[in-house]
Amino acid sequence: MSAARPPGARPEASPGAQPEALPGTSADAPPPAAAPPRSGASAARVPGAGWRPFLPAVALLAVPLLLALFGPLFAGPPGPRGVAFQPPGDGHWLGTDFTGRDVWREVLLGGRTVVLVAACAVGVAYAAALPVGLAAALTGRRRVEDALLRPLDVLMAIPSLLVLLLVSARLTPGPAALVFLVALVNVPDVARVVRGAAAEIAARPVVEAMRLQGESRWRIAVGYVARSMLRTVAADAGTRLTGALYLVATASFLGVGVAPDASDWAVMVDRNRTGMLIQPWGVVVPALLVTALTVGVNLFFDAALHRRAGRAAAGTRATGSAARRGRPDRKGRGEAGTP
Amino acid sequence: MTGLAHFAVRRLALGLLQTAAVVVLVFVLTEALPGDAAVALAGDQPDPARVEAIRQAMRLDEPAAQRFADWVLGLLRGDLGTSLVSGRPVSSYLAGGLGPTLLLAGITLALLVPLSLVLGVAAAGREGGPLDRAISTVTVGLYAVPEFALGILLITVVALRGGLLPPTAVGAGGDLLAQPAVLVLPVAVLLARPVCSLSRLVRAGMVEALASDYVRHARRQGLGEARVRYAHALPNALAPAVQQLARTTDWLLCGVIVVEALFVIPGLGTLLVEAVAARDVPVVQGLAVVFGLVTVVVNLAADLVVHRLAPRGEVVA
Amino acid sequence: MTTPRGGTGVGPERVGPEPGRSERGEAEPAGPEPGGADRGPVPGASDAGRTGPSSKGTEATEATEAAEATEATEATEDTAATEDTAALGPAPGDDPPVAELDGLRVEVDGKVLVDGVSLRVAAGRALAIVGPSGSGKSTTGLALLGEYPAGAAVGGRVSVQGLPGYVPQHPGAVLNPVRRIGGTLRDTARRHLGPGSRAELRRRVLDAMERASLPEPEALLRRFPHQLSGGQQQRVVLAQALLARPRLIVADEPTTGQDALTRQAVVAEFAAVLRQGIALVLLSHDLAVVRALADEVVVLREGRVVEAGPTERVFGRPQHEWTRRLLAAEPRLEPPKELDDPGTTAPRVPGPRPEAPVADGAPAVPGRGDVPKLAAAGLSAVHRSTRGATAPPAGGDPAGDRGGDGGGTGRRFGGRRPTTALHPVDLALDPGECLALVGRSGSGKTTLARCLAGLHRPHSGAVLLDGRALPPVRRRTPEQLAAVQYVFQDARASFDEYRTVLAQISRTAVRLRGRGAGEAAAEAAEALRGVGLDPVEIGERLPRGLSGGELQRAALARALLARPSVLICDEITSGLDGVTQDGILALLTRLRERTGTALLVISHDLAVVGRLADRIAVLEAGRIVETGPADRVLHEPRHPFTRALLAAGDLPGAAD
Amino acid sequence: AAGCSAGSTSGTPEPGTDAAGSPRRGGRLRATFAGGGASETLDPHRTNLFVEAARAKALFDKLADFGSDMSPQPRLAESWEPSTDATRWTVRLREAVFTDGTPLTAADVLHSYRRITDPEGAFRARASLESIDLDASRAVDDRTVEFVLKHPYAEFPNALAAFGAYIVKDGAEDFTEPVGTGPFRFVSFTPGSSMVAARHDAYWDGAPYLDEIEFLVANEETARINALLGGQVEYAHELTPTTARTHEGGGQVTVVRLPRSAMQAFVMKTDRAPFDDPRVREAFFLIADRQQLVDSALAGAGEIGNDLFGKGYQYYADSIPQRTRDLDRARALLREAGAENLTVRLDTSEVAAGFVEAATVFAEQAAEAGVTVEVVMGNKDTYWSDILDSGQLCCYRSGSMPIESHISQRLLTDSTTNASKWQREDFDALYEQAQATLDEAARTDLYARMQRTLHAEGGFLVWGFADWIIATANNVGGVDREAPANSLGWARFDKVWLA
Ligand SMILES: Nc1ncnc2c1ncn2[C@@H]1O[C@H](COP(=O)(O)OP(=O)(O)OP(=O)(O)O)[C@@H](O)[C@H]1O
Ligand SMILES: Nc1ncnc2c1ncn2[C@@H]1O[C@H](COP(=O)(O)OP(=O)(O)OP(=O)(O)O)[C@@H](O)[C@H]1O
Ligand SMILES: [Mg+2]
Ligand SMILES: [Mg+2]
Ligand code: NI
Repeated sequence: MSAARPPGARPEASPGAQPEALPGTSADAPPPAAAPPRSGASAARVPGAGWRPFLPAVALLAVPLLLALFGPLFAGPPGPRGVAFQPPGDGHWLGTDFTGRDVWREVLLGGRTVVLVAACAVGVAYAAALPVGLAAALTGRRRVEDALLRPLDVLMAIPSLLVLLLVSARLTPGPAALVFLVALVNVPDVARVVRGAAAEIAARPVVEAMRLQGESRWRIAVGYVARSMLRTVAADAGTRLTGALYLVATASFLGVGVAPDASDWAVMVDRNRTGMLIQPWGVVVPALLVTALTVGVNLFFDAALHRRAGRAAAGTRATGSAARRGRPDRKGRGEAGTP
Repeated sequence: MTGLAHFAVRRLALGLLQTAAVVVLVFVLTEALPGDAAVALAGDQPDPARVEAIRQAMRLDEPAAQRFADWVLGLLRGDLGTSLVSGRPVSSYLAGGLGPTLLLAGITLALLVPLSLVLGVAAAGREGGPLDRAISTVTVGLYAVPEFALGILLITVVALRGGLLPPTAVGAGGDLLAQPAVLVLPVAVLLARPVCSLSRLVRAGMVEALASDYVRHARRQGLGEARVRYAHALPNALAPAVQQLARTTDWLLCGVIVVEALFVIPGLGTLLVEAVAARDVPVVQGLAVVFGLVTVVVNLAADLVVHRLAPRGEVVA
Repeated sequence: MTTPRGGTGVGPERVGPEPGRSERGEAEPAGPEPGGADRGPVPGASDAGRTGPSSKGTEATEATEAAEATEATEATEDTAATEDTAALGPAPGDDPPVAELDGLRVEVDGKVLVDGVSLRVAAGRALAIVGPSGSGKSTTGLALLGEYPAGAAVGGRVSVQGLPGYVPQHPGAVLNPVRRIGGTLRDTARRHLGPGSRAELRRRVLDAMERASLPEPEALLRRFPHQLSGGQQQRVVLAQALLARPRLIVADEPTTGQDALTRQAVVAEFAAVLRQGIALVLLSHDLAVVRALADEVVVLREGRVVEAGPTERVFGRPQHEWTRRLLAAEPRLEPPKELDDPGTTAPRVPGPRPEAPVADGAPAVPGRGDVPKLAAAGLSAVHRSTRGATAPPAGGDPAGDRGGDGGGTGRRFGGRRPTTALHPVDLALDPGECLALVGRSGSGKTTLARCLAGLHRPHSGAVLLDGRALPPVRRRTPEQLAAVQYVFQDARASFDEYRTVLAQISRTAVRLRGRGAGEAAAEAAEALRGVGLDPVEIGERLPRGLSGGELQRAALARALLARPSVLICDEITSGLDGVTQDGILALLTRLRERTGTALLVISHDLAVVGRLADRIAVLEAGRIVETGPADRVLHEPRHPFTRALLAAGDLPGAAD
Repeated sequence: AAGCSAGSTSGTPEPGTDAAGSPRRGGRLRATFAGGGASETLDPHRTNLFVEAARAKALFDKLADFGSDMSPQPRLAESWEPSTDATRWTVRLREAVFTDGTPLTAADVLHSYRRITDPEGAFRARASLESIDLDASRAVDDRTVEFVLKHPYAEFPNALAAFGAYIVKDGAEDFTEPVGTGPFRFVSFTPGSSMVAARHDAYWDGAPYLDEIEFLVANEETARINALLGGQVEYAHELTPTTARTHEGGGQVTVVRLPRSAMQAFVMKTDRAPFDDPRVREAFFLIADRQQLVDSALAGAGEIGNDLFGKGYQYYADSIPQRTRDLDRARALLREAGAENLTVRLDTSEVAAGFVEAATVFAEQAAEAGVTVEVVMGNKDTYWSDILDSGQLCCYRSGSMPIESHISQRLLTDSTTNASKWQREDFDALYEQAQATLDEAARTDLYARMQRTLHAEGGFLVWGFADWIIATANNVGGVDREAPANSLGWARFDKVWLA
């Protein structure tokens, strides 16, 4: 409401900011006497340019990623085993875990598998589900769509835990099996989400135009449809990654994948929970790392996409433009005002 | 009939097929599990003679195909069979577990949908802004905390330290509504994860939608911001979230196992785990039927909504 | 909210309309008003422009709020500042302007889109902005709404009272794809009517649709935007602008999608709007419409005003050379050629085509032996739609007697039947021939074209290329795809918003003609140049950086790159000024002559049709009602509908 | 008694019983156990889970039950008398009444035992009662039963105390509303959730203090302790050592550790490589660092073992010196056996608490002796039958039972669950001899001989005995603090009161 806003809040409206009005008819169209300065045409180009928007994400990601990458190098040899769930002290500065190992050493060792297996599983799930979901959205033929999606619905109708229980009993343990299993559970979901997101996009006239151009299905699907829903995919992948992390932990109990006492953050969180009240660090530290990792990944995606959108807007953001604008442009087009 | 009704009927028919496929698949997989009900029942006394006796008593010595056929015949008569372990009808098992699960799922969904919409929309309002970041960080952060940890945390802080709510539903049995207070914490834990995935999807769609021409045009009409966001932008942002919501049934049906265990709520999830552990095939099968049907219906509903949200889809040549 | 704004130091009463003046522009009375009655002086009318949004109470959004706040203040400042300048608009001392631009300058990435444009328009007056495609008309129009291209640096001052109504150049994009027309319109109505009764709301909506010449409004309400024809979409957006009852309407090419009859009605409606005291800023290539409506004209070129003044003066005694060129290039229906010379009417060798008797649904297929390039036999099409569809008319409707659209009209049978947009149609296209498809907006032209292009699955009948059946687009071979190319009516919707125009265009050459990427890019650049676009400047931009006419030409270039033997052009000149249009028509003519490409041209512009077509097929309600050599049809129409259409081609000379 | 281990002494709070004051009548005690879900039954002969055993104990009685040292104590049997060759046992019944008022008779006993041994039923206690020739056995009078055995069995009372050998009413087959001679009378039951029982005023051992007892099922350990902490129950069964440590001394609840309740072992299959070589077995005995295993896998809640079952029980050979870790000797033995760079597979599973931990800790210990131990996670639902015949080395646990039962079930050639494949005629003969010996001292001697053999070259690497941990509200009195799980004093609520 206008009255509620102090006028000072709108410096752009102040008369002083107006250029001298043009005398004479505009027919002459002389350039404005005081030509609006091409204020900093390239000073601050894109909204959210530079590394600033990435700062929180990178800060969050740095710790877990560095630990995952370099932790094992600093882990050193295993020290003597202590009593389980000893609180910090006594040479274990984060205490001991459920089998009396040093929590800090486990933390150092436990990042790689988490990051790798979960990332691979999500990657595989997407690799399998994205084409299916896109094809289903693009086919336009019910039969094909049904042929693609209904079998996945069947998989979906089996509770994922049951799938895990049932399949894990038949799998030879190992990281590959784990990736397979976690991907398997995620494929129907991803396919559906992709299909949902692509449904509207696939019906746009651009897609028809591309068909007329003879573009391959692949290129239409990936080059346009998938690209248009990148944000959705990123949002979904970001959360799915977290889900995958803990699925890895769950699966490890069922005898699939990493050993149940593996140095793995997610497994640590799960296994040390019994001691959560006497020795919280065995849970809290890996949980914080996982949280930092996933929050970081999500914020990173957000920032990257925001930046991309800003790039696509491809405009000069003149620093002075706001002051020169006739009306403050909050209405849309002018992302100009948004940092 | 209209196209949509055709679509629904066709899908329901397919749904029956799917349910059948689910049932067969579950049967095969359960059969393929190592061990059987007899072995599971024998536990740490796997005396081979005794196991054999149990097996005979359970008719497990008959071929799997025949047991399956018997079960299907029973199903056609509306009989879900009897539990191998207790000999009680499977339907009584399902009836017992369904109540708590439906109650939890219902309450969770009723809170989940508005909450995630509001959060998603609010976050998208100013992409990259402080509110957006705050919402993303909190929801994703909650998502990254495993539910048992969250559950234990809530129980410790709210129930045990604060004494505000009962820590578990022990003793409430199937009648949870008699003590609504016991539901608060389980629902809170159940909500934490889906709220994140849904609101993130809503946010993603909203960011795109808010940058679109039609939203800009809606604003030109002088529509209120809430109207623009919820009535004009949101429907365009919803399709993936709706699909994900459909998938939440899985979560609510069996992902709740931890919640059910932590709070002692004897729902379907618990039933499933126990039935699989006991290799109680008829009970697992009964659950598969229920899960199959629910999934078919929920997926169909989601597809119908998505269909409505992408009306242009029908013109594809 | 009626609180006068402090701090600006200017009495808000100076902004408002003079008391006593019938003012339809006051946007938001607190409650429902007696419809159509003289609204009389509005107390505190000065704030009228803000009443609406503010009355929404605290939930009024930042955006609207801020925008409005600025409008009003600036307007006040301006009145003083520009009183003495000879800005356009009513003479000084006359009514205060409803909208005013002062030295507008818009710059993106160092490119100046608009430079030093000043104009003002008062209540009840119409100002037209004309100029070649890409001259900055739309940019200027959007500036009146306070909108600029992303990342634009803006200079100058804009002041507008209230929220202007806006009819955008590309109506397709501004209609929410998942909302029904009814919902969209009702929203606008509710916003401007306040919490009125449902019935009242509905009445308003229907009234606005009526005024926007939308046929069968009841049925349309249940439809989604994609279920409307291009012209219908445009009229829906127009209805929206009318519903908002703004003080100013900015209409960007509001008649491009309309047939002559509808155009007439739309122009009449604009005239009525003006009489109600609403100001109009008209951005148009259609000089006839400008002449009919505008009080003043601003001629833009390359973002600068080259000439401005009262319409009669500018059009009557153009001073700037560009104005003269524009006027000279104004397309006109040419005088009849020799009707009895078969050679000129139809360039096909085997003598004059015996004309099919004019009858309802008469086939446009010539009775002859050789195989046409492209033929349609018994082609009919339906639109599957869930609701709001109408059943096919029971019999042939006499043309024009319903004043509504053709295709898909008829009684509603429970509203859930597929719409028959096209009754069985036969037509044939010889190499090098140009067939024009004319008819009312919504008569099924696009549907027919899409069937031919394979984008719409025909309900019956077949499409034949060189006598062989042509499958739907997904199953066409690259050769078949290349052979039949289609230029979309809504050019903007047919481009990928994430890739540069040149990159998109060149894919045609890559995919359909097997060119390497570099080679294709060079060819694409050549094609762009061919349609009058600078490949370096324009081609490297994303579609959103192109003006409407530029995109239309880019879309044409994309199709041409396939070297098609049949080119289907759906309203490809609607966004072009006379000069540019001349160039494009010449290009198409050359194409026909040089490569023997057959053309199927869909256009509402009879002048264009007259210049290009060998033959004309007239479509009415999904049926071909008349077909024949162009000159004959244009000058000796036989079907009453054709006659009505032709008669409507001319607009009354000027606004009252 | 062997006393408390290092682990359990650390914080044992002793106020317990005293805090609850002297016995008091009245009140309802809610006890929470892990359960079996919707498939639970009240059929006492189908007893399988702890909760079922506890419920059965509340509603029914056996003829005998085990005391804290696993020696049989008479319950419904007032006395028993063997014939000189130990093949004929005369059991005199107590004057007891069922909750419906009818007195206990010999017919009830015979019906119960016939039901248990019915091959169709596949009841768990059947194996224990197998030795009885029921056709030959008879009711001498209403309160006297004469059991005729198939072979001499000096420790026949062990069979009367067997897990699940409850006495039900003559003719009873349906247990939806069970009637027993137990201290409580059935009130209501929801499978997988709760059972309520009320005081049986005419109980032969004196009516319980409690008015009512409610058994509540909570499978998750956290839930059990939380319910206790939140005041939703007064008794929580089966807690982890970690939980015990968390709440011990906190004053909110009373933690009770029932010592020596669960034997923890690795079982070596003595019939196959590499463990068919006694030197390898001995090497493994020497590799284990028992204290570390107890500390790590049992979180200190237990005591170390000496490769023998039944520490502290009747007949346990505590004269055999405790074995300690000796890696040099282990390496030497392995070298001797030609088993250097040995790789063995160790099966483990989530089936019991501490298994996975024990396996990984042992794998590390073995590595120090140059032995590679591959830990393999098995399916927990089928673990026990999986390890029975296959594999080389596996994690093993046993609840408390008399040493005699341990031997007969696991260490004889025809034992049904002979996981270590210990099949030696001389050993079988020793056992038979012991069962034919009615003289207790002589029998003790025979048991010592058997145990010496097992200690030297058996297949059980018994590294520890875990405490069984329960917790009660501070107002609960009368909880037996010495009784191992499955013994008479465990989960016994008729002597418990609420202050
Ligand atoms: N974002 C942008 N970046 C760079 N140039 C732009 C951008 N948007 C528009 N232009 C250019 O500005 C010029 C003016 O565009 P505008 O849309 O105002 O033209 P127009 O007069 O409406 O043309 P038409 O009649 O074809 O619609 C065009 O040449 C266009 O290419
Ligand atoms: N998907 C659809 N569902 C239902 N009706 C449709 C659909 N698409 C178009 N129509 C209707 O079919 C008729 C023919 O539409 P078409 O687009 O072919 O008209 P047109 O002749 O191209 O009109 P214009 O000149 O306005 O572009 C119109 O009345 C339109 O409302
Ligand atoms: Mg334009
Ligand atoms: Mg059209
Ligand atoms: Ni039908």
